[in-house]
Amino acid sequence: MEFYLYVALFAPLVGSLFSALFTAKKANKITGYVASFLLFVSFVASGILLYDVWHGGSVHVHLMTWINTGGLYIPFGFIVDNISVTMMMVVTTVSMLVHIYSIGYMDHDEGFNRFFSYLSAFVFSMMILVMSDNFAGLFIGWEGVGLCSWLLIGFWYHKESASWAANEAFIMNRIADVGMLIGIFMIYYTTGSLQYDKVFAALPSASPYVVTLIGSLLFIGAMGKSAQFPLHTWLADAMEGPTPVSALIHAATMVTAGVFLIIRSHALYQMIPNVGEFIASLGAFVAIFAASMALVNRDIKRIVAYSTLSQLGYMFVAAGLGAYWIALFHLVAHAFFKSLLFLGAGNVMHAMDDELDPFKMGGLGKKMKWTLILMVIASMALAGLVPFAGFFSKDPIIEASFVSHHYIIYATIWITAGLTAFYSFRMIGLVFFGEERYKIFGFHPHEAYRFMLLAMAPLGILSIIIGFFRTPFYNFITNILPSTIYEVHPEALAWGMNIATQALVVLFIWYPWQKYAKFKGADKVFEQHFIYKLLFNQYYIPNFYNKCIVVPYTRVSNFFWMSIDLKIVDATVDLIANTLYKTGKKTRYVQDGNLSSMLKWMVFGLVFLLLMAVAYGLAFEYPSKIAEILLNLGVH
Amino acid sequence: MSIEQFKNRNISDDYYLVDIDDYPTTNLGKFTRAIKRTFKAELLVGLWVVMREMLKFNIHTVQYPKEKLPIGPRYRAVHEMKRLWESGTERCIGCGLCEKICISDCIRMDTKIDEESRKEVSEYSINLGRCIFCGYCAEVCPELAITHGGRYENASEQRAHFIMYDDMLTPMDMLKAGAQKEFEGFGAITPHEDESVKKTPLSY
Amino acid sequence: MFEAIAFYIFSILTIIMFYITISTKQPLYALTSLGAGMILISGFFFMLGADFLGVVQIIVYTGAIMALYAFGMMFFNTTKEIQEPRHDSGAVVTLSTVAAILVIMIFVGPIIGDKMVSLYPPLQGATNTQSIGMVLFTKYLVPFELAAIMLLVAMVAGIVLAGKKMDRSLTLMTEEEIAMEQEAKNKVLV
Amino acid sequence: MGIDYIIATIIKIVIVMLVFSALAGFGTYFERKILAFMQRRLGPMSVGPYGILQIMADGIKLFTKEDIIPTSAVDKIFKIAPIITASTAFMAAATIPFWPDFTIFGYRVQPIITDSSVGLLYVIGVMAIGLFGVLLGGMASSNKYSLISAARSSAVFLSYEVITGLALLAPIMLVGSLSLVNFNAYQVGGISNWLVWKQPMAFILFWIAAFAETGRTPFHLIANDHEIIDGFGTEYSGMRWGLFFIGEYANMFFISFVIVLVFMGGFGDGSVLSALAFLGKVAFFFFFFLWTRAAWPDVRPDQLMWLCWKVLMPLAVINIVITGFVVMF
Amino acid sequence: MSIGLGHYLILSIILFAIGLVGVMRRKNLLLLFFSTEILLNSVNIGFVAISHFHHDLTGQMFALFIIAVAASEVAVGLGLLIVWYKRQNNINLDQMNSMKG
Repeated sequence: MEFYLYVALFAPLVGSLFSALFTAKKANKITGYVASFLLFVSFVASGILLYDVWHGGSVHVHLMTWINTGGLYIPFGFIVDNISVTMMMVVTTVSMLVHIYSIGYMDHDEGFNRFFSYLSAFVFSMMILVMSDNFAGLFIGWEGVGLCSWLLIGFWYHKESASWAANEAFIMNRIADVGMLIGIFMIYYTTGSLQYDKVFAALPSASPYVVTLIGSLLFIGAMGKSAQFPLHTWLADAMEGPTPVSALIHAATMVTAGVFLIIRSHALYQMIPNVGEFIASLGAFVAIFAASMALVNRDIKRIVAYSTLSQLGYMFVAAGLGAYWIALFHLVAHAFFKSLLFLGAGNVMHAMDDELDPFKMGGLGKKMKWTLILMVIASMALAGLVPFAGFFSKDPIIEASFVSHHYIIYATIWITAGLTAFYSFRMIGLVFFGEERYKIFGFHPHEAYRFMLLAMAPLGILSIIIGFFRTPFYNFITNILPSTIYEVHPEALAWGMNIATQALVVLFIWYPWQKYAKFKGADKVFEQHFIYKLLFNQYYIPNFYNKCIVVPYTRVSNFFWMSIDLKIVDATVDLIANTLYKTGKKTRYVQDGNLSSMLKWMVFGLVFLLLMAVAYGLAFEYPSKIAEILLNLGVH
Repeated sequence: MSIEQFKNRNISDDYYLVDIDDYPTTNLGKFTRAIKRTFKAELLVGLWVVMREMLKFNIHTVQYPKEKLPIGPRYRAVHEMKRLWESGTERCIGCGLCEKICISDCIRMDTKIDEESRKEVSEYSINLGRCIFCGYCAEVCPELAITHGGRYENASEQRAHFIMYDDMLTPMDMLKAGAQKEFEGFGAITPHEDESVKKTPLSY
Repeated sequence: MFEAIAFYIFSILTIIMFYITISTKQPLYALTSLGAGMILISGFFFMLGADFLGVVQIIVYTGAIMALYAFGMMFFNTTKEIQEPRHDSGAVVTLSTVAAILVIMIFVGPIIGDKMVSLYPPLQGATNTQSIGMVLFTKYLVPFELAAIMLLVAMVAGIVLAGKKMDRSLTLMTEEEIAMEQEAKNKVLV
Repeated sequence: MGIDYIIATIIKIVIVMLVFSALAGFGTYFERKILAFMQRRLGPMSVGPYGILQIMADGIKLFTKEDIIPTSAVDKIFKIAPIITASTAFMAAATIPFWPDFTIFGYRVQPIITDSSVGLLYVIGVMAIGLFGVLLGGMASSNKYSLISAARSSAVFLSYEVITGLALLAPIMLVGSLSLVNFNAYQVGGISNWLVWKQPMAFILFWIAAFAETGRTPFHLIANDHEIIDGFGTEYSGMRWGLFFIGEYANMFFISFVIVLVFMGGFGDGSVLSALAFLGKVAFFFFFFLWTRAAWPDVRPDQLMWLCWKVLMPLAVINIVITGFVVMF
Repeated sequence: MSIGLGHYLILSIILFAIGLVGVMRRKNLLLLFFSTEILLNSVNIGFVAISHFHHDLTGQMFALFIIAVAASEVAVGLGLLIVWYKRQNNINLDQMNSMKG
């Protein structure tokens, strides 16, 4: 099994390095094929590992020692257990399909080879993140995916907005990573190890305050990576990257790393239910907050991005309430239908020459039948309609919040479920139905390549059927995770709640259908409304950040630069340099630049050194005699 | 007669064109050429040709001092100074045209008036070390006094020997024996030339 | 007896040759006398039973190194006598002699003190070449490989240094000269 | 190391010097004759029967000719250079066995001056020093043609020394010794034991390199008459020029001996017949030097370098690698 | 009269001193290189003599590596010398003072 582990881990790295060889060359389809094939290899290996773990196996390997100093011992260790194999399957499946899709999507791009190099490198980092058996390895993967995310968001670096967005994402993540790093340091300080098993075995004996602090710090890291409030702004801006990147990184895999971290450290968070409640509250807030922003947005990718934020909020609700397996299940299901949604959006963008405003589209359904079908499937899964994945994964979260008596959270996320349906079908309606507004703007939409659709098809199928695997998944995953079942009693109430939710969802599907599928023109009155403006400007949070953080920080930096750095630090350094310089000026006549005289000096030095060598040799040989002579000379 | 024949005058049945390949430009072309040449063993062909000639021993050397090749009648080598048939006096009248025309400046002559108050050549020399045997002197000579002979073995131990007038002058005994060679044709010596020369008054 | 004769003849000749090398004004004399000295030194090696080293001395020093020097000298005006200001000083000679004696002292020290252990004695019944091969390819394999790499690097360096464009230096050229050169290059490209 | 050994060695040295000096003279005669026959000529015929005394005539001429030294030449080096060429050529003969061991007047005579353990390497090394004669002669002449010739010679000799060494490495690996006597012993026992069958590539490479090392016709660019007059010999006259000539011909003879000893079985088991066959083989290789001069054109210096570094050296290295594998397994 | 280690070492001293004098007195770079070759050779004699008289091959090994070092030195040094000559048209040591303080 070790072999399959290494194959699953290193196949993407090989693909990345192979593509990296051709980055300076012209776009070459072969890099895409090779990278995709290696991802397929990784996928197969993960599948074999899944089969093994399903039958009760578990792989824990120790590749080599990384750091071994004093009491610190960090190996490159990898573990494949129920959690990580689930993540591996998600990562390899989605990334394989996205790779295949990208061959078509990035077809005409100059940086084709570079793209695949980055993408495969990302998958490698993600695999390290999920497979590591210690916090240090997790942090490597964490930073690795951050780096790849930066590279990929700024993939079209000549666009200023793209490089700005990349930097924003990077810096936001670094802010959170500081928290996470301090958390890791504290773990080491408290327990003396970074291995998961040892840490979780040692933590119960630690002081509860420290554990709370560690949990909070780690959650700060998770907040950054999963773009929770207030560090959420980067995710919407990250949509500057190519769409497959958004599908893979900013919907399916990387942003769920925060959730993964919470689930991975569930033993820690079980000890601190207060922090869990905070996480759940924040998750619920982010869910409705992001969903509300998605309601009015005029950019299909941003709509999907906000929806991702909202769904991540759901996951945090589940994780915070202790329903880790539900969080993980929603993570899996969400990965499939959200990446499908993004890829569909990618098809639309392709068809519309990178136009993103849904108000300029309309009626695309006639031209893009298959995209329409897949998008509708994904949207239904997202909205949580009955047979689709979302129903089986999202409704348990709502139920769990009800059962654990957090009624405010319950109400919030119940309403959010309705909003989810609203914005999804608002987008579907605007893009695929109604008048063919794109003709005014002179676009000529066309369906995407057949194999791009074929790459999306498995995601569509998974979005439909994954929900039915909830029970086996429950049996599988609760080997490790706490096996709490959240069921509403009595049964009639449960049925009633389900029907109410479904009714809400159907209502909020019907309303935008009515309003936007026959969309004629913008509703001026509606758009002048205060709430619309508030939502459209993302609650003015970017502006707020700009005014309250960026500007004062710049001022403080300026002050430090002008007064402290220049006047104190530099002056000191200059003083030292000037002293040396003046000394050198006086003594430099020794070095007259004449090689011949230098050679003489060299020989002189050689003679001196040889004399010293002989003298020391004699001194070591006859120490007593020397001492005697010195004694006679009166030296003691 | 068409113009084509003149244009194609290089090509006759005796000529054949060598099939020369273009010089290869690509590395592969150079490589294949090298391989072809190696396996066609072109080097060995050359070796075989010379070896064959050695074994045939078909020697064409003429061992010159011992054997000599016959010389064509129109061969023009070292100058000869002719005499008149009847009296045996030198034909040269000292007109100086040969000295004038000589392009390599190798003829030098000096004249004086003799006791018969006739012009007489007192000194005449041709520096054969300089002479390029262009033949202008013979062509310009009005008396056919200087001509080119067939003697080509002109080696000597000293350069002074290359200007000896007496060697070129037809010896009297040869003249007596009638061995002085005359060239026939336009402007050739007529009978009784001797008399007409003697009768010609030279002092004006 | 013969060995003593050979030794003295060879030593005197070697010293004379090397003295000519360091004192002559004519580079060609220096080259020739140095080459002759090298060959004479190979004679010492033969006398000391280091046959292989003797041949290597001939092939490498005389065959390759001196030939390279000669090749390099063709770039310079060889037959011209070189002018060197001579401020002759006893200090130079004293310093050299002291240095030489010290170096040899450090060599000889362990020998006199009988502290030298024979690590790799020559193999019994093997020729010098065989013994050297045995030691070279077992105990000294890594230094041998390193020497090989060093030679390769030196060769590449030599080729690059003596290459075509190494005599122009962008740091010594003025901005205008660089610009002019750039322009000329562009013209060629167009 | 008795006095008799010293005397025997001195006698051997004298004999080798005399024989090969004479042979160098005869070499010129043979060359003229053979070239003449190949070109349907007769060659020297006048001096003596069939021109055999031409050697004497040439010798007398060279010895009596005025020894001119140009004023701008570096005179000492100019005078030494031909001596270097001639003497190194004869020095190279020190480790070559010219004949199997035989007994004369009750003495067992080894017709080799010294059987060194580094014999082959010594021959190659000392022949390489022969370059210095050409080099110094060319540089000291203060003549541009001579200088070009010196530059060419150092380039060619340095390059082809590499080929010679690499080509001989494979046979040395098989034999396991550098002594030419051991080479001969390795090949005793008939034609099938000759190294040329085991090392055909090394044989061809060494043969080609031998042409370059002696500066003979396909690679005659060191003194290419139609380009650079007589190269290093342009300013020389008289016996100094003659010494260059003797050196060249002695080198040809010795390298023919080496080829035969290394690749073509040498003198085999030491019987008189095989010893005569040995001389016959040597004669053939010497003849081949003359033969190519009649048949082949000269190559350009750049072609020569191309051949050396891009064709022969890779082949030699491949040959060594293959031989190494064969010896190892 | 037999020749011992002392003889060879004295020879080595003399040659080393000659080489050092050359290094210090020579102004022509090419001849400076020659002097360094003398230094290397004198040390080689010492190594081989010690190796011979003490029955240890290490000395010969060192001599061998010194020869290798000398060969590399020539390749690089001569390359530099040629570049310098091309640029400055002389190889005089006294004119190489662009690095003076």
